[in-house]
Amino acid sequence: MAQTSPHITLPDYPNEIQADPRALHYTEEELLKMYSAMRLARVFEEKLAALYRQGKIFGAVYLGMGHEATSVGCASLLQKGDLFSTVARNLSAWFYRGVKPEHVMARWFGKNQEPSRGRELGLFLADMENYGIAPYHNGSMASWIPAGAGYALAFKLRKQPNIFLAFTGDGATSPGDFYEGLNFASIHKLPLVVICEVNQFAYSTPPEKQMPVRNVADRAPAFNIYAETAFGNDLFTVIEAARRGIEHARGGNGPALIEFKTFRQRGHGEHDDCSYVPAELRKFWEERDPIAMYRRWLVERAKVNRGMLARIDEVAARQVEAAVEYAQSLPYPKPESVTERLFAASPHDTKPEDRTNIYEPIEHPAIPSLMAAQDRSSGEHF
Amino acid sequence: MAQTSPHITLPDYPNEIQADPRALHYTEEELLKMYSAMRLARVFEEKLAALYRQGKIFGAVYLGMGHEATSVGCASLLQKGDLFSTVARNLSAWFYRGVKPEHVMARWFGKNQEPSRGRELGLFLADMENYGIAPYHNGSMASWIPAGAGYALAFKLRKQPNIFLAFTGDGATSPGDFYEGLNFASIHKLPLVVICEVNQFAYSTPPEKQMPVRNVADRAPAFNIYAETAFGNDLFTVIEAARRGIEHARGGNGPALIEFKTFRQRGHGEHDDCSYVPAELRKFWEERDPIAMYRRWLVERAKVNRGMLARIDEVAARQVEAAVEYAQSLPYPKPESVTERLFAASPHDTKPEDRTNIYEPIEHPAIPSLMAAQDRSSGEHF
Amino acid sequence: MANITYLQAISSALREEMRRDPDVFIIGEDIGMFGGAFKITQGFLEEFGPERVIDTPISESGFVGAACAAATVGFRPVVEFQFIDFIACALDQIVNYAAKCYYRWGIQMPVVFRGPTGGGIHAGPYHSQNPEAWFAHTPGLKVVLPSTAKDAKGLLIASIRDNNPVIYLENKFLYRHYREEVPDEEFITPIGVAALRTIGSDLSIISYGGAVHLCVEAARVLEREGASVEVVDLRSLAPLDKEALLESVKKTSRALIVHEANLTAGFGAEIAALIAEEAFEYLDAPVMRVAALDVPVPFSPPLEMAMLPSVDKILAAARKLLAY
Amino acid sequence: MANITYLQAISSALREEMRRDPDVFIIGEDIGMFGGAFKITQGFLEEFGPERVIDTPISESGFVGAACAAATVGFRPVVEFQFIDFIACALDQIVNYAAKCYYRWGIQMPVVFRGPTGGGIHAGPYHSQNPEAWFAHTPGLKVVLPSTAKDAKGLLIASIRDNNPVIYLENKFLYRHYREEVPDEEFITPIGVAALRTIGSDLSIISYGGAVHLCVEAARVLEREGASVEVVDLRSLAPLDKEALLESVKKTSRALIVHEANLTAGFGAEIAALIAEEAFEYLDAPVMRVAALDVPVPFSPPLEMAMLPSVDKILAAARKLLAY
Ligand SMILES: Cc1ncc(C[n+]2csc(CCOP(=O)(O)OP(=O)(O)O)c2C)c(N)n1
Ligand SMILES: Cc1ncc(C[n+]2csc(CCOP(=O)(O)OP(=O)(O)O)c2C)c(N)n1
Ligand SMILES: [Mg+2]
Ligand SMILES: [Mg+2]
Repeated sequence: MAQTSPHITLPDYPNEIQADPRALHYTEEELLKMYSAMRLARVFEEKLAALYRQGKIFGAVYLGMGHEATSVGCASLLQKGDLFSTVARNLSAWFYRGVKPEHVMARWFGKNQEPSRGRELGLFLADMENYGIAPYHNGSMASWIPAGAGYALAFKLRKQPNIFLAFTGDGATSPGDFYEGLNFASIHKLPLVVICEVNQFAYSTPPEKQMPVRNVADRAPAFNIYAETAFGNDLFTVIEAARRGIEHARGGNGPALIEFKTFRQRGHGEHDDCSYVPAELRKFWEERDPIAMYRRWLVERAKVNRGMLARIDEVAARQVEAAVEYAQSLPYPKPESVTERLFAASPHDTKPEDRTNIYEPIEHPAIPSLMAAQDRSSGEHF
Repeated sequence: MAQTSPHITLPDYPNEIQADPRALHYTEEELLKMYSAMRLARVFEEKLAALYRQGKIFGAVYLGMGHEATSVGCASLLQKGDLFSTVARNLSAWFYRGVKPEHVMARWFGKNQEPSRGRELGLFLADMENYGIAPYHNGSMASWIPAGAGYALAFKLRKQPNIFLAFTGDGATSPGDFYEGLNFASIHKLPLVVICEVNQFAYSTPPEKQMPVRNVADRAPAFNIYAETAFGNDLFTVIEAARRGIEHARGGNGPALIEFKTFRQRGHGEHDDCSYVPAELRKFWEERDPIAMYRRWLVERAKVNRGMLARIDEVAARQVEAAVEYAQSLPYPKPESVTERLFAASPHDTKPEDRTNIYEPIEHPAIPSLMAAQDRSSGEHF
Repeated sequence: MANITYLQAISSALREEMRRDPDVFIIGEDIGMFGGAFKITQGFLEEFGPERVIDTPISESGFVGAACAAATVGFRPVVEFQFIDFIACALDQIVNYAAKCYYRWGIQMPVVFRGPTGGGIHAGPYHSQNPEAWFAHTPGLKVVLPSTAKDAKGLLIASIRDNNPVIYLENKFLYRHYREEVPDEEFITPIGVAALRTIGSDLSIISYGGAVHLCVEAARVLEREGASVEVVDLRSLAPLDKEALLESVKKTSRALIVHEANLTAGFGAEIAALIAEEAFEYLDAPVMRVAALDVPVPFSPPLEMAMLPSVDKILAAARKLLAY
Repeated sequence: MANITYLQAISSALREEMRRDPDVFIIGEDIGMFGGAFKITQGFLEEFGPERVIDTPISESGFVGAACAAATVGFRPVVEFQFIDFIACALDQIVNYAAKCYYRWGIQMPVVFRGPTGGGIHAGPYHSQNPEAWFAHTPGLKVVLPSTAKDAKGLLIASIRDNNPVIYLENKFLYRHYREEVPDEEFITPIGVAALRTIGSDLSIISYGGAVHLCVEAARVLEREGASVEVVDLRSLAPLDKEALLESVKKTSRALIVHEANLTAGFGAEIAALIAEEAFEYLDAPVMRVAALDVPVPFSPPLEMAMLPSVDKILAAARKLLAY
């Protein structure tokens, strides 16, 4: 039925970061902050994989290894008041925003950690106050695009100079919500930036079975929005493309769709043997690991001292070990707590007085009849 | 919020049919068959409007006046085995396909007329055997695009040389189903032809509030499909554009999206006062009434004898009067029939014998436990 | 006090809340210049402007998701469905985003989903449905169904001020067929308190929404026949006023449940189950239900009337129970 | 006979029907080369080819609508939902196209919608839901929920051969945690016939789907305590085997209803309502229900276990009823 995936033709992406350090205006601290977040996420996820295999954590485990440049690069561009939403593979973006690894680990262990109190997977997080991470419904793919349009609408109604940045996957471009959300955002020229990480698969499905277009950006004309397609494993290529999209949206010109080609280095989840992943494809992308590329660039081009990086690596390793200890030391949520916090208190919640007199007769009941619809006395009915 | 509709700029569509009769290969009979269907629908709908105002028919009434060229033009291209679906404004397409006006009228009166037996509005019809009109769910806009993809899929699986033609409105291009249906159809290169009648409004909403693009055809790149935009009130322009789309689809090249600019001459429904319709817009389109244009062309360019047309007009008028008499003479469905035909009989419907021995013990019940998910004994669980 | 229709009561509640609270906005199809398919928001665009009266493309899932999001950052959106039937297109966002957000993250989502439900106007299978059971079965949603103009206003104001997602279901037959005296000033009808439409001691008829009117009419006929009937109007299904309905049943020992939605697995089953568990000792007769037949809502009036609950059907069941 | 898992039973039913009937095709996400998220269609692509094992983009509403249409022109599609939670995205096509087509036009639509339901594997709020009540409330749909490997096979074959839309709900915990002897040859389990999992005279426990296993376990404990318990497994909710469940209750005079979906307005309410109306005379005790708590399904195991029904919860309710 579907055209079978053509003999894969690999793009000609370089395996080195291109940017000239002198042309970039980053302090070493800024450069290392990005490296630390990427590195920490990588080590954290390697640990998660091990814990999963050991049966030490619950449920399924989904990892974002390979998405560190797209995640951190985009997160690094967020400004005060901006909000964003992440999908399954943006852990490094959380860390860049200051999310504590021990808190994430505690969630993976199902412990009593705010804000989810053990109700949601460690994979998901919503905390607008502390990190600008907006809630959405993490079940159905693309459900976050209408939500993103709603946050962007809120900014526009409040005349705030902010944007909403929504990470999304290639598979998540197929549901109707992707279309309805971007369509609404474009009609109202809302500051929504969709970052689409095309990591070669949606579970086991390759892009050519997912979409009739070569690039997700080819969808842009349907929405009349700004779009770009770029290499997602070169941190600075990501930053430049994302910046153009963000400036477009922040400038009041409507949504932007920035597509990054990258690779999901692990299975869809840790249970997935990836038998469907062509070896040459894997080889191509593993030679372009975003962290390795960045690390090489830092040492060889930006002349960052190796020792400094080694220390960051050590710190990351220790942080992850500490996170596991913290998680294990934390209590589980109390079973009784399961029914708490379902409804928020409201000003007019029922009080006993409300029941004092509930007799309110209906004098003239209205009863449908065969001819009801013909009664035009009170104007059109619809 | 939404950009307010700009001072309307009118297209430069001519108010005369352009085609040269000598260049067309129609017999007079074929030309008149098209005229008859258009004319009959017009008279029929004028009658419906009157019956509505007199409170003689039930519920709301939606009319397709102005859509006769798009409806009949496209219907005239259907071949044996092709299927199609209509929306609210394609009555003339039904008549062209041979649907009996008295049966349609009987449905509007809620009488016991097959196939709906009074269960569905006169507005809708599904009868594949007799007319090639496919069923879909007539509630939610665009629900028929996934259905259309399914019929096209059936043709492809059976290797039939047929196409599915789905009429749709401009507003119905916004729901996710429009996107999901066309996306699926394009990935599988299915013979689906979507005829989009842009009649300037979706209920009261103009296209510029409905979509961020100028033309519905601008959406085509998102699906990588064939698309055209054409004037929908010139019968032969419609036929030529639709023919190109149909040939594209029938040729195994995947879906086509053919957009026609036309005008909804009445309100969304007969209850609608149309206060929102700019006078100049109405004037422009009424000067381009598809039936008037075609009639003039028949007389002045195709040299069809006026008397012949006058007779067709009379016949149409008489058919409509007869349809009303037929409808009024028909009985209502019996109230008891309301619970009939909900489920189709199936080969294994329960028989008394099935209940003879229903004791089937479970020897080793499977009980979830805290640690269940960690049991990897039998391979990954998901 | 003014004598206004059920529809006007909904408009006035919306208008007053929008005047009072700048964070309230309305969003939906054709609600702006056109004033909505049923004209509930007539004049709102002129008064509140396009930033608070937001016309949308036909994209229920899209604008529901957007409204939910805006509700988590301080807005109080009121979403209009042109017909409630189309809420099926947005079900995922409602049951998975709106219903679960506060439970998962402690982030409030004050959003109201409102639209016309019900039949009796010969609108056919796609413009007559009553989906309340889907939502009453979804933890995290409040479900409100006013049966009078006064409640329509008081409950809508309460719904807009509620800090949770509220499904506010209007009965479209009542829009222009029911009118009564309604206070001009703002007032609140708390969500979760039932009303007694008649008081009686022989039989409890428990209902909600448009069907309450059939029950009141039936109660009158039965009074004339010498029976004393209590009609309990639940007004909301979540939260549910269990006390009120159980108290009534414990008093009368006979329960009849009536709703317009089709019978099987309708919300009436939940009420019957509660009674069968918590008022069992008090029952002198089986718990009965009158509801629409289990078929789509047919267009043709004789079929539609046969399908919908009616005063006669209620009377037949009530007489059985009273004679039991 | 072969000793196979619940999951293998589903695969074998699908495979046999596809071998027998060329009009059967399967459609869903990752069902081809990958064999499906749970590997139910492993090897199907190789055997039946891409024209009968159709991988789709992530578009539940789109491929459901397409499958429904194909079913009206002679095909018998089986639609896989990767997790049943995502059926919410396709609800409109299912309740408005599939459920109503035959009633409106007399055009048959033999289509099966199948997918994994239920919790107990710590998959969180979006991979653990039980939506059967939505569909049981929708006229025109059959709703089937096998609890054993044998039924999984027999009911799936019956569902595929049925001429109506069938919602076939699998319990994902049972996939690999339950195995039993299942006939190799084709056989049918008719839709609409309940099964007795234990036979008893003191108490009827009525259940369906995965929860039946909890009931059987509880029944055993109660037997040891000297009580004689009958476990009625409905196997399908629409059509519902009313006779079987009422017969059991009339015999035992005590009814406990158990399901995994959350309590309020769950299908258990319908069962309780039927009993309260049609077996009222026979009841010696209130009708009780044990079901999940009315909250989303939480991820953390202690919370999930507290939320879900359990053998202990069933025992507690059963003992109350037996002592009544
Ligand atoms: C509506 C819906 N259908 C199916 C799924 C099951 N599912 C979860 S993730 C996934 C693949 C997503 O692929 P993509 O968007 O490319 O993200 P990636 O996993 O590659 O990061 C699928 C099919 C879902 N979550 N939602
Ligand atoms: C999902 C959905 N939302 C809302 C409606 C209500 N509705 C019925 S027709 C209509 C306008 C349709 O406009 P268009 O597609 O342009 O068709 P036209 O009426 O102009 O022929 C609307 C909003 C609907 N039927 N379905
Ligand atoms: Mg992907
Ligand atoms: Mg239109």
